[in-house]
Amino acid sequence: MSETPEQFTFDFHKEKAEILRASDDLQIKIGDFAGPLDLLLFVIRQEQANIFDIPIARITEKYLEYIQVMKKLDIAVAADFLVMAAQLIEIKSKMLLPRDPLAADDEEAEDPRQELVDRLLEYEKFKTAAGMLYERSTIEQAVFHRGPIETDGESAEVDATVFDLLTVFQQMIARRADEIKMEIEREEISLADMIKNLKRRIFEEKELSLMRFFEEMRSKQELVTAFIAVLEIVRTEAVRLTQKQTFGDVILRSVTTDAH
Amino acid sequence: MSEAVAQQPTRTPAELVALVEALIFVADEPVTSKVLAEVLDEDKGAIAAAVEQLQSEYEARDSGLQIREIAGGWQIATRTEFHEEVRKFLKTRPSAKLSLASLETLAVIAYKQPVTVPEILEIRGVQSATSIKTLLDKRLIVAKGRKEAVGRPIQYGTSKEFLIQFGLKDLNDLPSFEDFEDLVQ
Amino acid sequence: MSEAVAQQPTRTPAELVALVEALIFVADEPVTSKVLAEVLDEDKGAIAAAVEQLQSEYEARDSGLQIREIAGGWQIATRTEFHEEVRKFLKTRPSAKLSLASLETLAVIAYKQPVTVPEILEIRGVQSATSIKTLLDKRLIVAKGRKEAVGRPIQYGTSKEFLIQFGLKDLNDLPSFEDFEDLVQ
Repeated sequence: MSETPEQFTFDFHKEKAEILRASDDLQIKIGDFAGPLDLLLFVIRQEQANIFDIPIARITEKYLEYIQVMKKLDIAVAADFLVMAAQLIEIKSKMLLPRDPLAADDEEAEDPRQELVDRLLEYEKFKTAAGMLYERSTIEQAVFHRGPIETDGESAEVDATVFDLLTVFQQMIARRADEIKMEIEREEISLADMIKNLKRRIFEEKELSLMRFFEEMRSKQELVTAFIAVLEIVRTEAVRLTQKQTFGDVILRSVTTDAH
Repeated sequence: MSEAVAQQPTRTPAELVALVEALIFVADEPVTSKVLAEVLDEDKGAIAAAVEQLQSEYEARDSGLQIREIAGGWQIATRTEFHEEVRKFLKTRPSAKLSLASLETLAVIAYKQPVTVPEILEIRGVQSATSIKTLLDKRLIVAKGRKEAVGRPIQYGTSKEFLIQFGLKDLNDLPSFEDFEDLVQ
Repeated sequence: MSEAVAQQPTRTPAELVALVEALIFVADEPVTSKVLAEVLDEDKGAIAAAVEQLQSEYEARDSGLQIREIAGGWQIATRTEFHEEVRKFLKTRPSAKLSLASLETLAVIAYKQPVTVPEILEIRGVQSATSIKTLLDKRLIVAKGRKEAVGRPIQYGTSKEFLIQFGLKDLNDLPSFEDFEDLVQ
């Protein structure tokens, strides 16, 4: 830690430790950690353990403790965190196994922790790189540019990526699917159904206000269907149209019932 | 308004000039001395002196830029003598954003090619004539023969230019829905 | 491209410096020496000299602005020291920072590019779909073809926007990955 290269001094774990120290209880959420390796590194630091000689039993216990706290706060602990917990337990149990006495003396038995340590070391480098990016973006946010001026649109080059293309295409397909679904829903009332419906209403209610009937229509398409239905029913059935005053409401009245 | 003398920052005159320059630069319209004085918590006399200093510096070093007084405020602008070069330069600027309509049309053509205008209409639900013209002008799409259907409509597809601009080796490189399935949950 | 010696404009070096300044100023993103050379019909050497001259002039006079090399081009920007005053003036707050997860994913992509989603998972030990989506939305990363492997997964790399937003000349401007080894205690 002595020779920290110039500017990349940002340390997420230190920050986190300070935040934790500031608050009394363990208000930790899964979102506070970028992943299981992040949490594991954090635990190792908190316990001031040597990464090259991890006291696996203690660290596993602490890791599980954190997972428990998270479980209480978050509805579901992400699967990746649980996978890591399982791996830790596996390593722990491997380490409890007695050394194979048949193994050659000179050949030091493979440390069950080795793979995990390698992963942690590799991961920590990326984590440091993330800290560097964080610092860089902070510096960049302190730099300002001249506001945009009008550009002319004749140039050939295009400011878009294939991802934009796909996104737009997806949104378009989704939008069209919605529209088509709505159209289908609307068209569900066919002329035949409309006539049947209208007939039932007239025979049930004896008198039907056309204005009210038309007002019930939910779309232009339905309204047209309704209108045709009225024309059709007047033409084929014993139904009478009456109007009390010019431009007033028109009442549909069944005449067949009267005749019987 | 800014009588808070206690808070008066200790700046050298040179620092104030530099600050004034930075603020005039980032502003999207001419900045008045009054605004500068308030933001920097200086009095208007100091601001006026700084702007004057800045102006004469720009003059003295024959800068390509000038500090202009416009509509009662200060602004950085290119020197008028350079208008020809500036205009020529602006014409070469890329970064022309495609409108959403054009981007949509291009997406349909890219994923459904070869495709006719009525087919594009069918998918987008709106007329796409203007967008198709834009895309043809930008050489992102090309006509690819006619469809053996009523009216024998022209079919469109993407061009080689399209591949170049979108950094694709060939059309198989286009991302598919499956590629992003996990991402778009 | 600009071999038209007959048309070579007769400019003094100082005029060229001024012109370069004007063009960098009007550009809304970093301008390459190549573009400047073409527009001004000068050779790249002359442009490079002019930019260098300009840069040292800005330094020398303690300007509030700076000439920076970003994403392979030149750009005028305010000096970082003034960020507080500038922000106060523009009434802006720092824009939303990337989450820790997104920063990590971006770091993996920056140093391992081109890299696929499973490879990122391998390093980070956690699903990165949401982060990748965020980074794509912010245009910090782009799809870079497919890997010739089972399922031909999409590979990701950083974009020009990444260079701009992180103030990098080019990818070589990133600290080398080995440098981070010293930090791991």
